[in-house]
Amino acid sequence: MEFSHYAPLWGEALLTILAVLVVLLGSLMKNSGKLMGYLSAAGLVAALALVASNLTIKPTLFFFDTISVDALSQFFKVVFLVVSLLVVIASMSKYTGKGADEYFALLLFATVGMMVVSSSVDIITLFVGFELASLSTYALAAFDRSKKNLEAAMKYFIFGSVASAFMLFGFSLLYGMAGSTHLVDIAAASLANFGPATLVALLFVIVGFGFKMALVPFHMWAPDTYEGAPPLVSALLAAGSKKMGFVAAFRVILIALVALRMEWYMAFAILAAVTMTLGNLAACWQNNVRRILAYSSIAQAGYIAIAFVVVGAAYGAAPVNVLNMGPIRADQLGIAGALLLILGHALMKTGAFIGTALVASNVSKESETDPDDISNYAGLAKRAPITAFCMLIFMFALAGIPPTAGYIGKFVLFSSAIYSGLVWLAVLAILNSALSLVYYLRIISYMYLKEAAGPKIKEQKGYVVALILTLLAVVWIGVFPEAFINWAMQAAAVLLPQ
Amino acid sequence: MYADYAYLIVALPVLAFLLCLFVGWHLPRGGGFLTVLATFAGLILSLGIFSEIYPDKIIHQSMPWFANFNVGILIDPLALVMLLMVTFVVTLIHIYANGYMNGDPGAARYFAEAALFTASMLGLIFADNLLQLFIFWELVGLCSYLLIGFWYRKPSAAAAAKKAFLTTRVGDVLFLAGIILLYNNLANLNLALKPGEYLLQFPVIYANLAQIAPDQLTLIALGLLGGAVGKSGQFPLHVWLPDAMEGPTTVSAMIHAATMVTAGVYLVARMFPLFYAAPYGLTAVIAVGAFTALFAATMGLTSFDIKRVLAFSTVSQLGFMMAGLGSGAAVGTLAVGVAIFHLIGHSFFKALLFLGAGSIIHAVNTNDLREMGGVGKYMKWTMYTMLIGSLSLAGFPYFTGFFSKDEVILIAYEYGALINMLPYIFLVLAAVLTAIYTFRMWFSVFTGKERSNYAKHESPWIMLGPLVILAVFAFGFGLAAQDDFYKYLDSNFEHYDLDFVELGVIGGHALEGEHGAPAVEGEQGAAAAEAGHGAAAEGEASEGEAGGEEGPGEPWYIQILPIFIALGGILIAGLFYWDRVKKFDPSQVTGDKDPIRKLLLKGYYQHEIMTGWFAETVVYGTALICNTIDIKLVDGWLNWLSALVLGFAQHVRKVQTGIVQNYVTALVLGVVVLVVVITLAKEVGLV
Amino acid sequence: MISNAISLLIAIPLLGAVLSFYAGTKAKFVALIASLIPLALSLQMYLEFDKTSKIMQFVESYNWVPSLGVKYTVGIDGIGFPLVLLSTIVSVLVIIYSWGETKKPNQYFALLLLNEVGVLGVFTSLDFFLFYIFWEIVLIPMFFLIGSWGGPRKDYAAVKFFIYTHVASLVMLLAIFALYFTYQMPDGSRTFDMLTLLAATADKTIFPTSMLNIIFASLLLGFLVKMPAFPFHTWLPDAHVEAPTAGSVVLAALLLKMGGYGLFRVILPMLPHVDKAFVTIIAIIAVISIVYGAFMALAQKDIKKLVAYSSVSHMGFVTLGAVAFTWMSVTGAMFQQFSHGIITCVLFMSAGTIQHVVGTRVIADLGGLADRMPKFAVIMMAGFMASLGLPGMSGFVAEFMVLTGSFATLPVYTMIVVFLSVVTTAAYHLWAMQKAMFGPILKKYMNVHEPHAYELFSMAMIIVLSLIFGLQPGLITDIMGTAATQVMEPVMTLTQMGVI
Amino acid sequence: MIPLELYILLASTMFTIGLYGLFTQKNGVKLMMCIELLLNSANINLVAFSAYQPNVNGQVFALFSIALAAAEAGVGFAILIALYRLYGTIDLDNINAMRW
Repeated sequence: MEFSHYAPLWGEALLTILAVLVVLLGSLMKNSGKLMGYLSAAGLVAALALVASNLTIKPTLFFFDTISVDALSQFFKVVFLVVSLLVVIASMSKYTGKGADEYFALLLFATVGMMVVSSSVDIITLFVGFELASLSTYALAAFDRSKKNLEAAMKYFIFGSVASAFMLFGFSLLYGMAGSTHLVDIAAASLANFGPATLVALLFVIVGFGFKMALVPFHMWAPDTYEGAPPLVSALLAAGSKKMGFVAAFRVILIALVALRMEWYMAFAILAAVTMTLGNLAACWQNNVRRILAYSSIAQAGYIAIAFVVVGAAYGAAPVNVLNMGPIRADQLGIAGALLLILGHALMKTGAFIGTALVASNVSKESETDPDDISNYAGLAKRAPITAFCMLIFMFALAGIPPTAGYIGKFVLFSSAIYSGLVWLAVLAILNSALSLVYYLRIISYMYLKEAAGPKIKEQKGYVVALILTLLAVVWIGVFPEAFINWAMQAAAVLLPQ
Repeated sequence: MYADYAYLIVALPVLAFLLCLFVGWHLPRGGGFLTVLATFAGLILSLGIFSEIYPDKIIHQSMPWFANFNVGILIDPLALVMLLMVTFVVTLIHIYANGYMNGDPGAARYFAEAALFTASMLGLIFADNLLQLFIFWELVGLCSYLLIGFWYRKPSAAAAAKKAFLTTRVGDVLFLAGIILLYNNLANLNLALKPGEYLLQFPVIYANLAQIAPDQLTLIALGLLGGAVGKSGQFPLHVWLPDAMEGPTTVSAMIHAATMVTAGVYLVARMFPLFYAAPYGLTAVIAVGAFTALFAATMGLTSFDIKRVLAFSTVSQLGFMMAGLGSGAAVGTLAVGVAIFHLIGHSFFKALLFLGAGSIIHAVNTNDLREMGGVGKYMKWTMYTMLIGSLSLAGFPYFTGFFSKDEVILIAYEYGALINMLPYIFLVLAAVLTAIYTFRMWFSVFTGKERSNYAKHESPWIMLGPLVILAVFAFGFGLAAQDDFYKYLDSNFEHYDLDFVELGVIGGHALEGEHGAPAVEGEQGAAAAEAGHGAAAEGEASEGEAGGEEGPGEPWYIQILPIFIALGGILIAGLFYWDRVKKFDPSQVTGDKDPIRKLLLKGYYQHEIMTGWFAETVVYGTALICNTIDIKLVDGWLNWLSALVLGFAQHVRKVQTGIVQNYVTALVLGVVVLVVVITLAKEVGLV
Repeated sequence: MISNAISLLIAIPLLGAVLSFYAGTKAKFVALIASLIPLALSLQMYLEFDKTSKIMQFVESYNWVPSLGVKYTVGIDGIGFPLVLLSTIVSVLVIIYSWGETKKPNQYFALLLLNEVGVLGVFTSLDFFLFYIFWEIVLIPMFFLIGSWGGPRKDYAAVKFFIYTHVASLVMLLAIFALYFTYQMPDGSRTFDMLTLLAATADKTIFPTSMLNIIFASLLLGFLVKMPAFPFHTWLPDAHVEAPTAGSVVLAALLLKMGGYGLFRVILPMLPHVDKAFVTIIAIIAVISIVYGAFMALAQKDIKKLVAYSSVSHMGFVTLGAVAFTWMSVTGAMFQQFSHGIITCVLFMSAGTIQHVVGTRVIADLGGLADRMPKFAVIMMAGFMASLGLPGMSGFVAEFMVLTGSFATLPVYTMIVVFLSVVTTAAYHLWAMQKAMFGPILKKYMNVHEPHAYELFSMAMIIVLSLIFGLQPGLITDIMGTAATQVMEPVMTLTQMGVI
Repeated sequence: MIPLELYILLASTMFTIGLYGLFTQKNGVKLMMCIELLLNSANINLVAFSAYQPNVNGQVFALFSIALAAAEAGVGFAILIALYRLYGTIDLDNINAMRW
């Protein structure tokens, strides 16, 4: 009984054990890379199954009410697990030899960390999970030990630890104010006695999460790291740990700091606007595809951040009959939109980065130039048709061309923005997504309209499988969004007082 | 029973067109015989119809087309005589063409286009509604374009074709505007149309003219007149007609003398009630006509290209016809009869002259009068047939032209007597010049000694035959047909439900003229005058004062004046150009320095004005300006915007210095900024 | 009566696209079949189509995303059906015309078919969500057609085309949002159903004029850019000049029609309820497009650019006729859509043929080609004549109806058009003809030969069509006439029609 | 006992010093030290607060964060060492291959 009581957490448990196991086995047997890959893949699938088994579970608390398993956490866990799974599948054709065990172990640890964050309702657990994920990804970012890797890792590390220091300081203030580390208590306290310290706390917390979400100006590390880290790790960072930032922010800011609604409403209005604009602008001139993708994901973070503004604007507003789902609340809709976009963006970005990984892994051999340089993508359609096609779809999806996951997410999110009176933000966002076409089309026209820059590329199995899975997911969500919308709505409900 | 097959009159030439176009290449002489047969069948049919409906029936068939328009056949006296004339003349010309175009590689194309032209001209004539008329009108224009540009390898030909199309197009625009106006005016009346009736049908138009506001009527009339001016080469849209001589001579004969150019006149005649009802409608017509008659004649004097001389003469004669119609303001429907009579007579002798010219050019291989001379020695038949044509054109007594043209002058006098003398004076002068330039041409071609050595032979019979036949008509038609013709055409508008008195009141004709004679009275007067002229015709022998007493319309000297005009003109021409009696040399009378001569030689600088200034400077200049605007402004602001954004982006990305400490600084700065903004916002009470 | 005719209509080319993509060199046969079936289908539909009824026909409606009120609803009436017919016809002819394509033929034909899918979807979908999806999908194949088969500045042209039109459609999307969020069905739910929303715009209590004006303007922008109308036309010449012939043909014949379709389907029902100033504005835009387009064409050196601007001018008639809002003008405008769709094909095909037979499109460098390719010259001449509105061809009927109808409500504008555009139009057509085709044949072109039979064939077919519809416009104007009367009336929703 | 304000003051000072160091220092190791300062200032906060609170969550939290800080330092130094191997320096101003 006691054991089955923790059933909702078996997923994390499984992965933790698996991670440790992987390290041990790796140290015991040599060149077990393949096996490790399969092991972790299997583990992730199993965890996914476990999580999926109770997707829309009633919120249940564990470990002295520090861990809560609810629709929201499950949603994010699915996202994280899917991303990691895709990355692992792709990695199986890259990390086969020595050191693979560490790679997969770190990856699994990172995943566990994210999962913990996604379901922690206590700042301690949240911080621990956060750091677990961060630390393992610091290591991963440097994994190939190339110059670029290390520079990327270094920047990521310094910036990251500063950010987490800020976060920690913020947490300490929160604790001092509330005398408790439970989010609900903090919420109550902040409602009761609210002083300048809380504002500082809020901003410091925002810094901490903003660093993960890569919101301007806390984004500085992102372009360099995404460009420099091993491509598959970039995928994990952009698609996984970034989203971890969002879930943490949702929990802490929307639940614990609801008292400062007006403040973070202001803050995120600015952050969102600046982030999406600056991200898109900076992306226009990049020549490194991964850097382009990095900036694009910064811009996407800007879009997603609109959700906070929506909630701030429409918090607790009377439910109204927007959309076709009976009476619902704009703030709930906003979060749901954000979740959809998070899901979609996670998939699209993973796919895109896996694509770059494939290209880089082949190009780097013959050309000593930057393997991710856009010139290497010339004529990719001929050299690697499958990759090129998937990239094409991902690009259009990122640009929000229907019918893709990107379109649906933006649609719901912007709808909520318009509906809660933030028309200016919606318009800005739409103009931005028009601007974003500049660089997406640039990549596309390199892949499809330019002459081939080299011989045919051998598309390894792992990459291809991962790509195609992602592609199917992206299109599926775009064409049959119904179920996902409802799911997102349920997940969103968790964050809001019923 | 012929009436049921009326549509074949158009259908057969169309068939011929298709056959020539697709299989003509394999047929002897490009399948010219097909075209001839088709047209000839048309002639037979028209004769049959004539026998059926003469003197007092009309044919009207109609079927719905699209929206609220219809296609239909309306054969009333006006249409019928035109049908007969066109089928007859064009048949002859096609026969002639079989000889003339023999051996030309493009013969098939020629006959295809000729057949299409025939079809559209006939369709234009018996259209029962204005839209259909306009459609065939445009097709006629197309054929003219194709035929003028027949020798498309010649740049001049291609250019002339384009010029013709565009110039007439200007007229067509006005025509179209007129139609649109008319349609909308009729539509606003909310007429209760019986089934089978459509707004643009002529009977419907006639019947409802009286209900349309006069000023609208005038606008419509001017629009239609514009079309007529374009098609009939009236001033100022006549510029294309002389250039149109780039086409084969048969084309010139068929299109630019006998038939197509008369379409404008036909249009005005067809819409005569409207012009009559429209205040100043007929005034405009007669003004244009009279002026053009004189204006073109002056240019005919100086041209050295035989075909151009004839072309200018055509323009001038069309002016006569217009003036005749315009005189309707004074003489009512009689004007239609007179004008159409001149039209038909003219088509005979002008076709004759052109074909003659063609046969000369065929032999001599030049258009230039200065290189001819003495041709008569070798081309007897051509010479005499053309003599008949010239006499007729000059209005020598008892020739067709004498009756037709002078009748026009007489009713112009009627008009003058009632309203304004100016047109009459213009026409008289024009008539003198006509006689002069005609015989200038005739003398300098046939008499004297060769001024260059050219092939000396007569043309084949297939070409001479038509000449002879036409010559017969050019001589006899007037004498034979005149009186019945007037009666028949006078009856034309009796078939429709319209009342000229009422229209005259709208048109204000009742008020014009010193003795306030209403239009009807003008009509009687004209009839009387016409009778009087009949007297004058034989009064030729028994001096004209007899006519003077009989015709209350005009005094005897007016009636006999035309005779002296003709004789005098011929005499003057002889004095200058007939070597036997040659007394003066034109170059002595007016040296090349003479500005007037220069002006005439240059054709009043129309080319410079129309093409050089208007088309190339104004229109093309506007286009270029638009182009600049488009590039610099309409597209420019876009490029400017994108440049701006991307330029800004260039600066934005420089923020990323790559040095981690700066990143941290940025982070902290961000926090500071947020603090400041939020606190400020709270101060201002924004949140 | 075929069931799910429209879905088939859309699905078959889609399938064909996929197949021909994998068919390699056999692609053209696949494509031809995949485009012939829809043609046959649409002809069958033409026979079954009830020309007199004002209700939507062949309607299919399925729930798609209930939570957003999105339905898969397709159906056609007199507004959409002629364009469906046009699309199927043109697609077949284009595929025949590009029979000799050798560069990546499989992708080429696949993209052409995708285009067909897109436009068919736009012309048939009755749900704004669906409509917008198809509206966007169309951009993609065209982008690739321009981008990878295009001329020297293809990248610039492709990107410009994509972004320019995409921005416009985003503005349109915002307007659609506004409609969607403002209107609630009686049961409180939201819907994307076009007809319902349009019918609702008549209700002042739901859509106050001030708000409706903004929505209207945004929608209008979306459509005018697509048309394209002055001053939003500058993407068109670039796109056309760089696009491959087939691309230009599809672009001019089908894509531009999407804008016009929008006018009839969306703009006109709202027109009576918005600020009257809009009528003037649109009329002015229309007139400028017509006249300005004609003058621009006159100024062009490149024959293809000339044709492109002629499209701007001709599409102006659609705008004019639509905004004049009389029965005849609207019918004429619809017919102008159809007729221009047909005629412009032959113009662009001629330009393309000259391009790859002679090697240049610069009018000044051409001359006397008729001497070497008489057949082609005849067809091209016929096409140009049709385009300059020669009676007997479809163009004349359309423009005559537009002008005659428009005069009743917009006399001044109509007359400006008549006086400034008719002659100019004739002028640039004839000028181009004369320069390119007539005069003495230039030395360098002595060895020029007639184009391929399939090119001549597809052009000739178009001439024939233009003649058929010019001589017997009733074939299609009957349908349009019904649609026009219906446009004059308040919108009927599908339920009011009783079709669902 | 010492009033809470002083602890907070101390913590804030440490935090600020750390930040200042981050802005000014080039050397990687020094940066690490500054980061440690930041973290520890937060720890001081936590402990101080918890002393004024009925519960000891704060001290627990502090312990956790110290542990994590250690781990972090480990990772960080690993990275720096690797950097030094490749670049021959840990002067971070020169390590900006990726920028703009």
